[in-house]
Amino acid sequence: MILLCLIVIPLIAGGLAWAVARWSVAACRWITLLAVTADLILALVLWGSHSPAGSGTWLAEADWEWIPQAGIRFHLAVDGLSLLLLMLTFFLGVLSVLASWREITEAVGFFHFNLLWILAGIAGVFLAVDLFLFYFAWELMLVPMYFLIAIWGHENRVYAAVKFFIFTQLSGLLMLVAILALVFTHHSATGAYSFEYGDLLGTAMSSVAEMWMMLGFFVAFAVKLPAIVLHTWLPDAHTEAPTAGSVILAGLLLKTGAYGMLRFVLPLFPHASATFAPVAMILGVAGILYGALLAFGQTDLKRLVAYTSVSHLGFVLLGIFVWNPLALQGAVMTMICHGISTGALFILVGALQDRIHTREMDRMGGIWSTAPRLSGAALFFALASLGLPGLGDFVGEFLVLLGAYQQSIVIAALAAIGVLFATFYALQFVQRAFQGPNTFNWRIPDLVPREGLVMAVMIIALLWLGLYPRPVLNTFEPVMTRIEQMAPGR
Amino acid sequence: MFPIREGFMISGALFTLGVIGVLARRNLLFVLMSIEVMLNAAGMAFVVAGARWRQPDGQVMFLFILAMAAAEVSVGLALVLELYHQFKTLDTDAISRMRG
Amino acid sequence: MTIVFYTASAVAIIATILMLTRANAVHALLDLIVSLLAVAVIFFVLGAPFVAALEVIIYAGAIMVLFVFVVMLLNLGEPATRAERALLRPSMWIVPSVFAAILLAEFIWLLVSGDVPPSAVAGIEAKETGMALFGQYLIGVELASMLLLGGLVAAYHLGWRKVPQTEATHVSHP
Amino acid sequence: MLALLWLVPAIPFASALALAVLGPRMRARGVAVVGTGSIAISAAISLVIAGTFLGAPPASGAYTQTLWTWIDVGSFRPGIAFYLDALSLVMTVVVTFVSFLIHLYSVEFMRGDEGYSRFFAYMNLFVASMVTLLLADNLLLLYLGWEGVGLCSYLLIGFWYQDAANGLAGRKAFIVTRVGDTAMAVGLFVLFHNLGTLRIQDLMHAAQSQWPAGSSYAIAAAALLLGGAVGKSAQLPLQTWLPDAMAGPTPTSALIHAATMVTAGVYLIARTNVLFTLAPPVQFAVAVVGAATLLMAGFSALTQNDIKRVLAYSTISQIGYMFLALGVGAWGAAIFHFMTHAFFKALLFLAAGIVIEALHHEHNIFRMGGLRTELPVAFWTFLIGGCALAGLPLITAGYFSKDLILWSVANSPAGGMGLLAAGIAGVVLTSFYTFRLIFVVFFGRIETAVSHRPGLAMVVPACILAFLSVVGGFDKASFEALLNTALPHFREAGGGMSEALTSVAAGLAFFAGLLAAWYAYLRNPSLSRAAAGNPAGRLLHRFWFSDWGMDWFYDRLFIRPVVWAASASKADIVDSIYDGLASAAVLCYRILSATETGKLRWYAAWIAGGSVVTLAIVMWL
Repeated sequence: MILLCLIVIPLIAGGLAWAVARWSVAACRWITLLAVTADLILALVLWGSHSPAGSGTWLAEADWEWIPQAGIRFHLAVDGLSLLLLMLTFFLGVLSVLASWREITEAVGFFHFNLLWILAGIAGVFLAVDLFLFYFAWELMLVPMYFLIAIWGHENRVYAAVKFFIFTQLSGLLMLVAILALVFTHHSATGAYSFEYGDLLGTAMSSVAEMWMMLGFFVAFAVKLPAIVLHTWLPDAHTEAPTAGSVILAGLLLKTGAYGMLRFVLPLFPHASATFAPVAMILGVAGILYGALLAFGQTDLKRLVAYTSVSHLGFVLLGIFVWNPLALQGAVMTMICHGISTGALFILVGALQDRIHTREMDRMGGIWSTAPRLSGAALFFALASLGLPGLGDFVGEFLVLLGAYQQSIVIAALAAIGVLFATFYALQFVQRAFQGPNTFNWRIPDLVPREGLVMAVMIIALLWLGLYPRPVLNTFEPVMTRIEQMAPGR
Repeated sequence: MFPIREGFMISGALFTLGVIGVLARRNLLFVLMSIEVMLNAAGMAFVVAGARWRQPDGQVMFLFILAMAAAEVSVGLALVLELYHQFKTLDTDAISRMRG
Repeated sequence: MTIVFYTASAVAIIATILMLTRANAVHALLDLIVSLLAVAVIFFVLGAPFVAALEVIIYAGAIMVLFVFVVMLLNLGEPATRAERALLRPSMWIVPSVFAAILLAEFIWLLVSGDVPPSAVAGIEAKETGMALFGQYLIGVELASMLLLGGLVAAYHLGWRKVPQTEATHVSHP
Repeated sequence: MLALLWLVPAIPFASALALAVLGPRMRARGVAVVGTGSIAISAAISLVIAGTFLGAPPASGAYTQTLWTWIDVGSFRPGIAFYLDALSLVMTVVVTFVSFLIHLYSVEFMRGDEGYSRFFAYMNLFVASMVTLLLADNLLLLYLGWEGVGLCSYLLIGFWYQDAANGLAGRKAFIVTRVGDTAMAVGLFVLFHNLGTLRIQDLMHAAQSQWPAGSSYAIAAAALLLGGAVGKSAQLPLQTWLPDAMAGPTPTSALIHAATMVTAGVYLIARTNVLFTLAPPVQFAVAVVGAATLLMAGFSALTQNDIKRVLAYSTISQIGYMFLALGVGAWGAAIFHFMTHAFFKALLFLAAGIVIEALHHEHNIFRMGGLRTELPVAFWTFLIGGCALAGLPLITAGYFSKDLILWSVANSPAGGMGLLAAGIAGVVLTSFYTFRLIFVVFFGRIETAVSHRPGLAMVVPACILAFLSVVGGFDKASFEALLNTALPHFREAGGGMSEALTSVAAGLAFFAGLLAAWYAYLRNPSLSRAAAGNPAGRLLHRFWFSDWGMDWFYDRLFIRPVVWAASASKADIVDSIYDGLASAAVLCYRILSATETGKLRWYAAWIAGGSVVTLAIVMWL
């Protein structure tokens, strides 16, 4: 029952917030904040109550009939992996609402409606175990995000929003075709229609069909997790989105791609994934290096942070397809820590943009003297993104590299060089934006207590994940070992 | 015996002449007349087929073609008058306002 | 009987060709009427007297008269024919006749390749066609009537607007 | 008492956090008390622990304290655990003690600077990371400390961020050391993949048992670790960052770029000595790197005119000596030299700080002069430090440690005559540039007037360090005995030069350098200007001044291409694929719309053509 509330609360609150906005904007913001915090508490309760040994495959389930003829069930279930990503969802949700407290002035109600419906969509994606419901949530996630970027974005927001929509929608259709193909092969094998993840797991199919279906799924998730060639929507969408939008985009939407690969691509099509793994690994490493190089070349702050996401999620892609326990857990760890560190960076850049109304690094410089706390936080999160040991990102990246080394030395070495490139863009970001002489003699107010609280929470989270990640690692360890067992030849 | 094969030949020839007329002539009236010829040729083919299998269907079909031709001509000519009044010419190439 | 058939078809083809090459609209119309009458004769030869009659009454009679009526209304006169003759350059016949040649070749090839067995003996009386019309094809007839109604309304509508304007601006063409 | 071990890194870490968060609101005095106090407590604890450790050494000669398991994924279970044995004890005591003195010094040196609390926060964070590095039980925790010190050196070099050059120098230091760290990380992967653990002691036993001497794995792992050490300790290929690191405040240079951080590489090699003994070619490479670096840095130091850059190059060359000692297997000698070097190099930097502060931030030595009478304290401490650095026989600690190294090089099976010659030439060079520095700065005419005298907080640490620079070297034997409990003994190859012979050689080299400097700079100062006059001299001077052109070479080879590639690909090339798709769609639209000519006959012709083609298809099928 608790799972249903996780989705229903944001949906209802969205409607409520929109309705209330006409009378008082503050009430609308508080409703959204309360709704997302309630969800966060629910997720934490779930996390607290689950037995560490992980009895069955699922920690909690909610299952109803939906369309019996087609074997579609409204089946929500959560295991270690999706529980953590849910918590990340609502954690970043709360922070993005707090971050855009003053930023959004016009059509506040509709903004919060969209925000909550995206969170509901993302929660749906992480909870859905029925492929049809998964696809439904997948599409539900897109539309409000499109509105978020198109209405409250910056200069050429419509271009970015349309580009984002086309990319994700098109790849989503590929996935739909793959889902249907899978269901029909299952039907021809067993005679019953079923969209159940459990039933579809073992379907026997010819290797060619398996490869095509796997590619259908893989492309949809590769667009979302920006793999190297399919990533070009990301910088535009991130640059034009409002702060809350880019936090959710970077922090959560990218994770749905990675989650999809872990949940659907590897288990459903083990043999095809195994043969496809070398290509995916090369894509991952190329993504790391290419993303880092481009981030180093950018002058627009948000584009720089966007390309760092391409680089970090190259690690995740690499980790997923290396397919041994170290790399898998490293990939999930990177996902979570990247969500926090990049989310924080976006909040900071948003705050900076509110104060100096530009994102061009050439017009910044010496902001440390006027806003030391903001610059200090930016330095901290830049260090987190370059993988400083003692912070969360390092643990994830090191595990991925360690796992990748066992697969192939060359790829691990290249990825390690990727980490070195990360230093270039992180220090470039800090140097050109915050240090150096205050040429444009900015006099800007430092972080207000609200933003200070947001930053403090994230700093503590990253330090905790960096120095004591065991509780988090133990949560998704059973899931990862199960996925790892599914690899052919294990 | 009825000359079936020749009948078809004739209707084919007439139809082809109609096509030439439509393509060649620039005057709208001549185009309409050529279309009439083509319709008539088609009707004839139906009647010849009817004659071949001794079925009335051919003639019924011819009748329908007649009805259609009548309706078509009435509307066509009304439009021709309207066009002429508008453009003062019947040259189809001159009247090409509907450009893409 | 076959001689009549061949002469009638020859007349039809020649009349049509003449119609095509005419510059003067009225002359072309008259050639067309001749061609239609020739086709009526062919129908008669083919043992379909009812259809032949219809052809003469409706097609040659009604439709062509409408044509003549409209041509008169347009009141083209000598300059129009002169302009028309100017357009009749031989070069414009090439492309259409190429198409037509291919089309004709296809027809002939189809006809020659197909083995058309000899036809039935007697023609088809009007009674038989009438019974078919109101038996099997009843819906067809109703639809035809609606089509004609459509044509009527359209013609009336298009025609109606024009009358007041032409009164005001009608100037006899030179 | 050993259980308090975890406090040594924890206290500075806690005070760093406190200063970072509450610092700006605290008064300067409060910041000084917290900043220096935390290091004092940590130094005191480490001394107490040293006392108990020496008094009643634990059975296995080492004490391990595990706080919690950091990560456990499958067989990979590194813990946050500290390992204390003679080696890490010596280094921790030296590091914490020297840090305490330097913190005391910087209380006064940094007074009035607007980032006062930020400075102490970074310095405390540095000490915490350095101690974590030294006490780390497994290589991953060592890597954490390793990157932490790299970070603090970046933050402190770029401390005065208003001047963009400092920021760039900080960035250069961080990136060059990170190049080394990446190599070290790959080394960690090799070790974990082949030996299944990262705990140093288990690693060493596993390597000993599983890998034969000279096995390719050992060579790969040792070479990669050497890469990391070279990066951090500014040795030959990656030493260009240290001279630029002098952009940071002088206490930072004293602490980080003289005494502690730069010797992290030495500690790493000493700690993983088993790997290096298993890979003789790499060990020899360490020696060669050490020798080459000490010579190169020595020559470059001759030509510098900034007081801190001279000391920076001398640091590089002294660490070259330590690498030389490690290369020939004299682990104890290297650590001994580390200790003495920490004392006298920190002293030299502090004295230089006094001089710079006195001449209101004047760095160029040729604009200083005659400070012998003006700043007697600075002069005497600088002199003692200089003599220790150059190796004044029988009195200064530097002499004993350098003599031990030279003796080990002479008598070790791996040490060739070439290495010994390099060592002795190094001694000559060291004393030459040290006394050049002393004569130019403290003798001759007064160039710039002294603005203000150093306070007590700056003088006391300098004097203590001066005392240690002298006393530090006396009890060599017991120091050797202590280190041998943790490090393997030095295997002497017979027939080498005797102890006395090398010490005489070292003494002679010292005096040769002294005389040369005296002759060139005091006897007739015109000589140095003449040398710089003729073209060959000027070319050589420029070549050495720019650190043998390494900076220029790296800039061309690495920095330019990467920057060019980044700016060239600023507009995403991959994006042009999708733009291409979009423009193709527009092109198709434009072509199709052209077909709508509006001419009736054009359409009729297409219809006729279409029907002909369909008929043909029907016929053909």
